[in-house]
Amino acid sequence: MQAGEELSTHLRTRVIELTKMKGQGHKIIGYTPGGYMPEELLYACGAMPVPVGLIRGGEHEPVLVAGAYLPRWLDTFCRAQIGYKVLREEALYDLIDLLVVPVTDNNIRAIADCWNFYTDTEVFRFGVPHSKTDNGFQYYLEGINLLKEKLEQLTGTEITESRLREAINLCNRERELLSELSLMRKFERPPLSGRDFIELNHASFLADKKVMVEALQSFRAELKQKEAPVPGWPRILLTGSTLAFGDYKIYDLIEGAGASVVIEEFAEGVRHFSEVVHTDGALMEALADRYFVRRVPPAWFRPARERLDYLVKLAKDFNVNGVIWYQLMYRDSYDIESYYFPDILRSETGLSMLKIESDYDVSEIGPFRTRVETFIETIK
Amino acid sequence: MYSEFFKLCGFEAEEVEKESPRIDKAFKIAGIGVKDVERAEERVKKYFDTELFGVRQALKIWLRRLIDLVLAREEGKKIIVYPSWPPEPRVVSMVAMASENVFCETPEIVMDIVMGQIFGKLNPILEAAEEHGLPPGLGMCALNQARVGGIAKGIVPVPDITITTSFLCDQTPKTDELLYELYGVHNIFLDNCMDAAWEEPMESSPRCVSYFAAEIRKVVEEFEEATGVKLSEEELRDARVAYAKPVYVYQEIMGLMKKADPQPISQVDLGLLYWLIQAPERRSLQEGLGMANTFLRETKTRVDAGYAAVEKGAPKIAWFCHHATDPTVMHMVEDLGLAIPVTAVLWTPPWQRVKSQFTTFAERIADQTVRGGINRSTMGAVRLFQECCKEFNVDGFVYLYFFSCRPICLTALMSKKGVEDELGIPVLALEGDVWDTRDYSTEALRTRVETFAEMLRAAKATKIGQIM
Amino acid sequence: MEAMQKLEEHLRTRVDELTKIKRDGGKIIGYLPGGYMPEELVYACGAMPIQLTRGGDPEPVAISAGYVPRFLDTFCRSQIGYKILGDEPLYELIDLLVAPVTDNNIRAIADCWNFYTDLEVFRYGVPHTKDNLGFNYYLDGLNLLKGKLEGFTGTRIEDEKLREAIALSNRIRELFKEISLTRKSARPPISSRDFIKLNHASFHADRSIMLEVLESLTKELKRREAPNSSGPRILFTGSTLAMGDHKVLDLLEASGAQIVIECFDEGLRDYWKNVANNGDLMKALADRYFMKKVPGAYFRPSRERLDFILKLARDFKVDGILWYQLMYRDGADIQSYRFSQILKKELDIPMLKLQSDWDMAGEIGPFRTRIEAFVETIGRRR
Amino acid sequence: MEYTNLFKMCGYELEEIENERSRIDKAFEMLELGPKDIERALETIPQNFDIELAGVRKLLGIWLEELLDLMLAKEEGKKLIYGTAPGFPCECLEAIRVAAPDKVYCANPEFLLGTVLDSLFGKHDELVEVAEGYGLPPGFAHCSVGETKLGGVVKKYIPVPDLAICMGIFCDQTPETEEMLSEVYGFPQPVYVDNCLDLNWDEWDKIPLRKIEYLASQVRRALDRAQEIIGVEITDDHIQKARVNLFRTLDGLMSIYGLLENDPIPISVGNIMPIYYLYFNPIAGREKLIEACQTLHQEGRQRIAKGYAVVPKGAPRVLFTCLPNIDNSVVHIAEKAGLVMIMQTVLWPIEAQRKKTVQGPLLRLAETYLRNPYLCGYGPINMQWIRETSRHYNADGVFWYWMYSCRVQAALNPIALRKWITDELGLPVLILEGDFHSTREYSGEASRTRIEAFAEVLRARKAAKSN
Repeated sequence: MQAGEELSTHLRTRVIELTKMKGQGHKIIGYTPGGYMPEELLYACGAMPVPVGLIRGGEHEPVLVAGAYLPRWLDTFCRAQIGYKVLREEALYDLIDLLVVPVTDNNIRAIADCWNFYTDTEVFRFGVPHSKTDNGFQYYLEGINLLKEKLEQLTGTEITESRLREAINLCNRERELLSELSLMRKFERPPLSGRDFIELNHASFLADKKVMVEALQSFRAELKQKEAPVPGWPRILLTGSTLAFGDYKIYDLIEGAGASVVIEEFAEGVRHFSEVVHTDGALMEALADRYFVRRVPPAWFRPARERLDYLVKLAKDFNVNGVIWYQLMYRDSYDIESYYFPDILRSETGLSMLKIESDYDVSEIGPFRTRVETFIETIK
Repeated sequence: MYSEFFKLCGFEAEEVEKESPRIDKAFKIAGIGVKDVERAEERVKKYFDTELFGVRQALKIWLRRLIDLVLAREEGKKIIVYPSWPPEPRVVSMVAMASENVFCETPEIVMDIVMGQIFGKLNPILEAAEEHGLPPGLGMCALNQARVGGIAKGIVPVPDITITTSFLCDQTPKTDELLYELYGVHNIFLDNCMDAAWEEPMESSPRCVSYFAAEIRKVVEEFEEATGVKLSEEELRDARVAYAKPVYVYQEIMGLMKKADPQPISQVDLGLLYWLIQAPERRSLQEGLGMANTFLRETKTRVDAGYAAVEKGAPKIAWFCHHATDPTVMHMVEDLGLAIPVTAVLWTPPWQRVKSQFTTFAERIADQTVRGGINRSTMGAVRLFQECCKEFNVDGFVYLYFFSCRPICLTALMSKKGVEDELGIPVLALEGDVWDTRDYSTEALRTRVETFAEMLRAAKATKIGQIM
Repeated sequence: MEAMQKLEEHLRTRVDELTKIKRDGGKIIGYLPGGYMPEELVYACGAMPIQLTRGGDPEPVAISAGYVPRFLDTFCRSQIGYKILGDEPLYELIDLLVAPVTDNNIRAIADCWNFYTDLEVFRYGVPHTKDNLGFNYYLDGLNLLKGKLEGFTGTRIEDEKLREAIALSNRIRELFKEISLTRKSARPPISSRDFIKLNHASFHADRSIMLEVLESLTKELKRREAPNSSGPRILFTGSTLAMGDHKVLDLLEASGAQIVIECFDEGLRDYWKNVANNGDLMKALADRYFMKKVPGAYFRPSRERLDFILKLARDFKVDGILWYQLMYRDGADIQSYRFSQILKKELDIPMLKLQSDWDMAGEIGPFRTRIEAFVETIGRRR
Repeated sequence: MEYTNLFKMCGYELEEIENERSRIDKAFEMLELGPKDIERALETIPQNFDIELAGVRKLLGIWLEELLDLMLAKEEGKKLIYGTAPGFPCECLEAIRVAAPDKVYCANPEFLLGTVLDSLFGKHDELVEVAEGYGLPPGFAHCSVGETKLGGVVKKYIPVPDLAICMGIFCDQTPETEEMLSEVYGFPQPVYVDNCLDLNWDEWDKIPLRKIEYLASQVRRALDRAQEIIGVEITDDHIQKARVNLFRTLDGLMSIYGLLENDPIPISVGNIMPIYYLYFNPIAGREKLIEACQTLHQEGRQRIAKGYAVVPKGAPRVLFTCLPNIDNSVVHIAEKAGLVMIMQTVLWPIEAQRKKTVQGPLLRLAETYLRNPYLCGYGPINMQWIRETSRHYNADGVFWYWMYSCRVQAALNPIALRKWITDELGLPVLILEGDFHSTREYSGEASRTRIEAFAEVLRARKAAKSN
């Protein structure tokens, strides 16, 4: 696809661009995944967001190297982040002027603390409460207000109402387009594969927003007249804790076994596009409302049933044939839910679920392949 | 069959007499048979210093807590509440003291101390949990396993409510949600955010306090709503005092341990007191202070008598945390000739000793909880350990981290470096567990601690050598 | 047993002593395990040898991932881990590291210490075939080592001194052998745990004290009423048995089995053969340490080791063999496959192979299950 | 069975194919190669190699021809003598071949078989999977070359030789595997060429005589055994001739690498690997190989003249250690990501290697090997090596692709070297765990992200410099 070509050329030169922009005094702001960092604020003060962590994962060496800095009993992806930092293999990580960490759980906190302790990166934390209560909302709102101040002071640019509104509109546009593309996968023969979609989703974290929006528009156009390439394979809902950029093993295995991922639900790594920010009323409240209240919470919320019900809903809406639960080692919240969710799923939809737990280890591929293949067999 | 054993644990003959119907019932439910009692008797004799009246009192309270817990339902307790661990102890005390109708207990700690440390019978309970949603091999916290396993095995009754403390640990809330999914238990969550800035001063941030305070108020309201029990400000204050008193006594004992050479009493014995404080419950809140004072008195006497639980002049180390299930480890350390004046996690650093400036009870509690320490941030933990090692002027620090505890793992290697760099004393980071004996080999730990001890002795010797 | 207590008391203060010795100008010579470093030479020039023997802990292995690839033998990886953590006081005392290079895993230790520490490392090669070429090459190596030690300590290694050292080493080996052989009896008077502790101790304990301990222990054992031990008899073999690696030992004991004889390439002192203490001493050393020694799995051919294990299995009437090796020790790994087939042919007893990466929490569970099942089966066969 | 297209694709002339037909049929039957395999081959080869180039086609042809010779050697009345992977010192087998070309066929069968089945026929890992069931289980990092050999023996693809010379000069796994073959699978008890990797840290430019003599005597012993088998004396002249042969091949190989010094590069480095892997094999078609190199070199020059570019001009240029011989996906990913691999550090002769302290072909041979850092897997020489190559090629980084299951390369310790290279030379290093001879666990795909990110790091640095 032509749009694809343009986008990938843009992405290839992105690091150089950012390096130049940094040279011209732009601030590069890194942030950890989880969908609790309102990008809008960054754009509104002319800083460049670089999603740390989210953008890299799935490789074993950083995980191993992390062994020297952190016991191995924390989430694989979070361990990997300190690995990448010390390996200096990820150009983007070295551009970061400030790392913003919305603290969701101890695994994410580990990233912030390791960068604080072992590197000289400046880290800014704000907490994400674990219950959708009024206190919670207030606390989160305060959090992003503090972030706002921090950013203004760092960039020396005031985040005015109008610039913020502009940023929000841009981001909303991107979300709408992504969700349109995603919804196309409801068709019996989706016009784009799960892997295509997720790479697009990941690209949206790296690419320049305007370029991205254009790319998405032309994608949509192309897909509209495109004959669906994906055959009528069994349809999979893929869910789990983190789906990192580069961690496509699971997609390759599923598609290799003759099934297609038609919808994903992940706490970290993918851009959440189903809700937009309301632009009527006070904008900071609106952000908190979108990012904290209306966002489907991850497993470490208290309680977290909302997510499970959402999964059931997705399974029905996208009329899937099975659910694959792909999580990383030692992300305990997900482990525990994976014990009782299958029963809920079966009783609500009659579907069955396969759970896979990865430590980003190459030697996993063999066993995974067999398990995925047999699962696909059974749901055909 | 068990009267001897109960006498050993500080019961009077007639008390045993009087209690025996309850004991029989409870033991039957808990599956404690003759063999188990024999084993328990051996263990108590072997691991605890029953010469000490305090120890006997403590054992007595623990046994009663087990019995009360096991029988709570059939003895018609109206509302059964399980706070989770680590607790917000003041809130727990509040609930525990709230009403006769409310039975509030931390079952996992009772399982660990009584079924584990005393009866050596914990593994079946943990295995039960492994079949009920907390499988092995995934770094599942064995304390949570004890919580679920006790219920799954039918030893402890299904509670009506959990007060789920989720300000440090992410796994506890999930465990209680599991209880909700499996048994329909009502979860009340006490939440917080660990977002202290890296170099934030240990005096806590107002923002953090007010959020946590609000959470506490929420817990109280939800509790009142769910139970119809009202909690008056006075009761709350009383509860806080009831909790605080034994803590102060414990701190005094630590004060003695700090100065004493030789170490007068084994940390394993103190552990019995430690865990009572760590998991408050009506009975311990009423009888705990007396027992704590006994400990204090007896420790004083021993110091004066120069009694040596560890040889004189032994190198001193700070130990990370008391073992809940396994008395052998800390005994092993002391037998290897290392004095343990302090276990670092419960020690109260200066910035927690100051009187809170806040006015409402909730804020004061919140303030206490989020000041410094592990509950605050990684840097808070590092500072706590640095301060503790300074204060007790120890020669080394052993950070035995529970491999299945995310927040504890997280701080392990940074604390090691932090303390080594700041104080120039060696720190041994050990992977282990205090909730489960199945995951480590005491022999293997011995080798590591042994060499560590040698290192400390050598270091001490060289110091002296340089002086001379 | 008194002797054991005496030893433990000694070990408790040993690091302290060595620190003093070092402070008073004594030299501490560390060396890599494998049994190809004649400690006699070190003693003969008044220095103190210490073998790198520590192991069994998960942390050093984890730490090492930042310094050396994970596809090397676990023991060898962990050695740089200990150095980085500074956990092992003996290692901190070492002035010179002597590395008899046997295979790439062992070599990795030498290289890592060269690279990451400022310690001096002296290598000499151990050929992999027992023939004249090999013998001469090894002998050359020993002579270079001799020169190195003399230069390093400033003490010439006189024949007299060397002869004394050899005599003492021989005596200690004899005693170990005598003690080990007592375990042929139906009721072994000494447990494998004690024997291993004794053996490991001999790598850094004071020799004269070690000698006393062994002497009195042999007497004790004669007198001693052997504990009634009915459990199945196990031969315990593998690549490396490190000091502190108790996991399998614990599990075996817990399962009611008893180890009656050990055979490891590295970590344990080889006490079977002695040095002929006459004629050309260097030749004699090379003869004992290269030609007479039962070689490790990395030898070419390495059948001799397998035959030796079979012999031990017969002599000690074992009911089963536990093959305990560390992760990625390819030589041992490939050998184990052949051996299980030879074993079936030669004497039909079961073998259990365990491969450990010293991962405490992760391994104990599975190991327990497999060991219990194994002990049960051989229990039934008896 | 129809394989004409296949052989044409591999540079055969029609009549050659006709003359060979009976041999091909026999050999393919022995190797259980059927029509399906031919089809797959016709797809695989163009994916892996640039068959527009006549030179490349010839190279592939040599691989096939050698395999035929190997399969038929015995029934064509030749003695069969094997070396083992990694095949060093190659002069040893080459000398035997040179001594009696018509009496003996020498080979490292695992290379021939693995390369042809995998990179030509795309039968990935067939033999590896077999071996996993016969004593080299998965998950323990057993060398896939050894696995290929064991698999080949079990499947009876690899004929039992008259003599097996086990090259244990730096690898411990090969001897173990070889021993298993003789104990369990009826191979002859091997004769070993042994060596000790005991150079001291500061010894690296003065190799002690005793080491040279020891290795030399080991080689000589192997040759003596070979003499008994082939009944021809193997003299110093033969050894000298063998060395010359290898030098000539190396020249050919280096001339191709010379093409890559041009920016943009005219051919993909993926096409060079077949030469590298043939170079140290005792092949009968040595002269053909040298010819093929010349052809390829001319074609390269023509492309340069035309300004042909595999990767756009100005792309970052890196040194690399070695690359898979069975699967070029890594190369293609790298080149697509705009990363150019220009020189294989192993081949660069550093100062120290050019020194000669001994006389006579045998001793010289030994000395050359002991001076080869990669082979003696030895830190300091490696550092020297990378220092000199990176200077000479003015490289932007180092692409350290290593064979995870090789203990020598592990002991070489990429992690330590990376530290040194970044600290001392200020060059970025990408360490990639990989597998040269199997795609079972490490496919190129798996490392795509890391390679692309590395390319970005280098581009960013270049950009920063130019600013």
